[in-house]
Amino acid sequence: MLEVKNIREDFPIFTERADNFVYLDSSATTLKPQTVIDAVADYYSKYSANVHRSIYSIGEKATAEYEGSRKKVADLINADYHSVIFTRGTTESINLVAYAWARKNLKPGDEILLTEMEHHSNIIPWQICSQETGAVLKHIPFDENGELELSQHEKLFTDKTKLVAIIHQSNVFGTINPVKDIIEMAKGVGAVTLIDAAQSVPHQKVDVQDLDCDFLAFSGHKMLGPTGVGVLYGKPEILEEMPPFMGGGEMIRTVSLNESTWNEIPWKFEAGTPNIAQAIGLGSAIDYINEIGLDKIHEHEQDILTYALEKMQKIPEVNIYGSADERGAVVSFNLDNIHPHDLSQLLDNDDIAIRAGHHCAQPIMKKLGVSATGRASFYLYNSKEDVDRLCESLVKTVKFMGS
Amino acid sequence: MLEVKNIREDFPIFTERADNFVYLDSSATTLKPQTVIDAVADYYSKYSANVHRSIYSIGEKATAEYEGSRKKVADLINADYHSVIFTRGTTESINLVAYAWARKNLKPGDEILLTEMEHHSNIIPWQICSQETGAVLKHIPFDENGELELSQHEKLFTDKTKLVAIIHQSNVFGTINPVKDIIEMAKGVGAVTLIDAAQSVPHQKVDVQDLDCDFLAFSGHKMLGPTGVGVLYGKPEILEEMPPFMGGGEMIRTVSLNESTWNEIPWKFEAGTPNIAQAIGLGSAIDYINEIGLDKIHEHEQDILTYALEKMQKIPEVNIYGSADERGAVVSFNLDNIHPHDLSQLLDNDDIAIRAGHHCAQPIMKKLGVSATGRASFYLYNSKEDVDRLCESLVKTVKFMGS
Amino acid sequence: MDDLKDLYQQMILDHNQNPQNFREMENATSKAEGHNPLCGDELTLFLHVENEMITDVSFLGSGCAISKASASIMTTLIKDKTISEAETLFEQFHSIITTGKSNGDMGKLAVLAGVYKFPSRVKCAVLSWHTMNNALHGNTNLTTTE
Amino acid sequence: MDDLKDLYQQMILDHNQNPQNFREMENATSKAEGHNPLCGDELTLFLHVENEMITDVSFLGSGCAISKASASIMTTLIKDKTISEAETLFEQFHSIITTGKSNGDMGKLAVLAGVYKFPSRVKCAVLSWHTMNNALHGNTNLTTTE
Ligand SMILES: Cc1ncc(COP(=O)(O)O)c(C=O)c1O
Ligand SMILES: Cc1ncc(COP(=O)(O)O)c(C=O)c1O
Ligand code: FES
Ligand code: FES
Repeated sequence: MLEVKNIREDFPIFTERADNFVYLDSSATTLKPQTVIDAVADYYSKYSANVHRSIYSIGEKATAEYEGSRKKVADLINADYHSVIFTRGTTESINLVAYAWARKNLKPGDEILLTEMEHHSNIIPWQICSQETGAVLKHIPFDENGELELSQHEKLFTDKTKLVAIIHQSNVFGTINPVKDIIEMAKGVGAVTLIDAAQSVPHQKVDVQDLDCDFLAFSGHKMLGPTGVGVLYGKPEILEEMPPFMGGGEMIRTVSLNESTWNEIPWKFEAGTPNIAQAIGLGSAIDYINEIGLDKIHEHEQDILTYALEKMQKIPEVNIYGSADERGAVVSFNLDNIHPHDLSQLLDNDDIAIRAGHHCAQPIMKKLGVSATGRASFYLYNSKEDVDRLCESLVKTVKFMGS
Repeated sequence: MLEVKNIREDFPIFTERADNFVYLDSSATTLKPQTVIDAVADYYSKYSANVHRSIYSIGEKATAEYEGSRKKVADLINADYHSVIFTRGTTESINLVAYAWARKNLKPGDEILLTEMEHHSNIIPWQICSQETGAVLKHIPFDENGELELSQHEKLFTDKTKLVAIIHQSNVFGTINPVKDIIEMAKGVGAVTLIDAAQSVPHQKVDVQDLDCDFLAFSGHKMLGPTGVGVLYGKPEILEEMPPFMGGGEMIRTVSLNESTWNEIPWKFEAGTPNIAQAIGLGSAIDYINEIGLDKIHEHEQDILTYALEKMQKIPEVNIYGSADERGAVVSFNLDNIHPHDLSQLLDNDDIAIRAGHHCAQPIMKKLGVSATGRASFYLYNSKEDVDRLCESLVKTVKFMGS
Repeated sequence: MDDLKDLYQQMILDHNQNPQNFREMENATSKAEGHNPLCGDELTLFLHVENEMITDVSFLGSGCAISKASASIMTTLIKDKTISEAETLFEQFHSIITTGKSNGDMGKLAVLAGVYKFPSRVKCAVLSWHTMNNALHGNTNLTTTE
Repeated sequence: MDDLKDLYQQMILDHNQNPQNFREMENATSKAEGHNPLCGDELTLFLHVENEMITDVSFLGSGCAISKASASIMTTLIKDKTISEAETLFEQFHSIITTGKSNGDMGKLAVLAGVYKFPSRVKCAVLSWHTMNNALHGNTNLTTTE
């Protein structure tokens, strides 16, 4: 187990909000360590210049830090430096692929294979894309454990399958999907693959070369970094072939009134003044994570998860959704007859923050037959005491609501 | 004149970099006051939660601050709250219109009218859009003063003109274009109008109702705010009719596996976790600007500009580009036979930061017959002494380079 | 915790557990949908109006206790009232929820006064009322509390 | 300012003002384009190679003093050299620019040692050399210093 007490000292919110604040919503967005906050503030207060083409010292420093962060991201996921594109977040990363890759490469009758447990960010871009290209959406179903049902894979992966876009770790069930196998199946039929790694990169080692995926997307704010920055990884040879997404400064090589040529990758895909401070902050978050060690963080979370599942299951009114063998530290649940929004309000009164809602996964809710669930998610700053506090409050809530 | 000494105390970079740092690159990005840096840090250290649908106190606070910033933006430009969309910056704002409005509304033969003095961000999106829709690009020329040449307007504004997208203040010449007249001409032929206000909103009062434009775009980082946030204003009735741009969380009302419905405006256009800290920081920047007063800032800049033009013109080797009557505090220039990148390097040695390059306006460079220019731009923290320092260094550079 | 008890008063908890008129209505003369964009919860309201009289009212939906109780209480209050009486109730409700103050003749509505201290929950309480008000006035667009 | 004088040595300023072989070449046997993405500057290099011998070399472009001087010096050094001699020069140049150290037999190249202290200007100095190296090896894709 990590020394949570020491870790919590790195996160100023625990000083701000009194030490016993229990934050169980890291799947939505994580808390931020002081080093990340400082890295952002440093940029603004010491070298707040625009990047690229600034031939003065603070501009050169800004460029070096911004591009240095790209290197840190590349190292984290074992990617080539040129294959790392900064975006606003997972959502923009996926939309970039939907606009710049899919619209050029898909035609009527082609199939896009998703799963039934995608986040809205990996659903809507493909619905819109399907309307525009005539490509058809297919879905890998999940079973009552919240695990993908791959026995029918020969029906799902066919010649028509041109893109397989799947969530790595479910933000509802916690299920860690067998993405490596799925990528293999996709390659078997010649499909391009996109991994929504928003919930995996922050919590476990993800190696794009080992996975051999074509695209991978994640968000900075879910891994101790700033809001407003995310990453799209793409295989260089695919990125080279793609037209740009947005047009503007930075992404060009030459411009005349009626015609332009593009910059090299990855800059071809970064139009306009980038999210400089945010990318730098993400680099600092990666430093922090590396210092503690992703493996240790993962192990720590697994310990808490086991403890939480055990303890929560003992409360008779608690219903947990999802019981995959391989899973991350996310627990979705409901209390009998209590709307999760009320639950969340009552827990807040005890200084416990959980998420309540559809978790941007309405199709899962529909299949489960609920309108919303509560969700507790854990990260390196959580401890077993947090689980104890949660469980106490759950029992209290049941009593208070008289259900 | 503003009390520059007091103002500089609000900007920590002047303490960091020694008091005599001369920053003349605000057109690229501005320095940041401590209040903005604090507003961002406060979000990260006190209430770093995701917005909307978080039913616990720090989440509610984050939502209130994020939406509160939208209100501040709306008030600044005299717009309806629902017509303000947060983007990454001007570039994304313009691309949003190019994707979500133009692709649905333009057909082969339709005309998009730009000017010859646009920033790449208001060129490339329309080149790409023109390739996809078959619409044709036309350009209002500029004359030797760097002013738009509108005498031929009857040839330019025709039944075919469907969109008029123009820069409010030139980032090269400083020219403030007569956008109100141009919007009127556009309305005369039934065209939709977009104003690239990246260089105007930070420096003068811009009132979208008075202008009566359909769209207006600007960036936070050019007005004392964070990187990674910008604004697209759109008339509500037009936004209502537009399909979304990116798909993902937040922008939906209902989602099923194959079909979705959209959230109301402006959220329909904000997919995924937004740039929360950045929007909050922009709100704080607007507070700071309002406290000093946009009118006073504008007046202050004009004083410096007059002084700078006078003084720079006295250096025989200086060639200034642009001499519009109505102009902002931006001076593009070259020194005889000295490449602006060398100039910028030498000025940096005297702690003076100017920009050197094509300023994302290669078509202007081409028309001027230069590959790049130097550019000094001024903001509220600059003083006449900064101009003196610049001019001294220019003279020194001429001597050093032996030209 | 005291504020919280004001929010979740016993009568609210009761209405939440046993909501009144929580059902579909086959012969509704008007039907309207409400949506709380802050949480995503939805509500459908059914009205049967004859000769300016609300002869039946019911609702369905997926809201929290506050929204459910508020809707439930509303249905019991406006049933068998005239449109203009319902409008008066709507105004009383609005005044309570935005000021936190009720006076003697507001009856059951008073239990909603505690919501006032929770700005983010005000929308929960308001959802059914706004939807009803829109339905009464023939506005069948989606009602949102935003 | 001392570092700056190392960067802009007199010989560099001279080559900048009077660049050698700054012209187009009609009968080039190879031609290559270089681009510095950091500043947007571009350079075109022309080579005339016969029997493994560089019989003529020239360039055009819009670079800064460093890039212009570096290109100009390069042309004077590789003219009338064999390809393998030019390759040796390229290696010497590379070692100077990346270490800041030159030794006795590096001649004129030594003036470029000062660039080493300005990492962002290294690309200016390198542009022409990389473009030349690519052109020699038949690689006529755009050379970039990135
Ligand atoms: C006139 C103008 N338009 C657009 C932009 C692009 O803004 P951003 O880079 O913040 O997207 C700029 C700034 O570079 C500008 O000066
Ligand atoms: C699995 C998954 N995919 C995508 C997203 C979207 O990320 P963002 O909102 O940062 O764009 C999230 C987070 O909400 C997520 O959990
Ligand atoms: S939380 Fe959704 S209506 Fe109350
Ligand atoms: S600054 Fe462009 S080549 Fe030197």
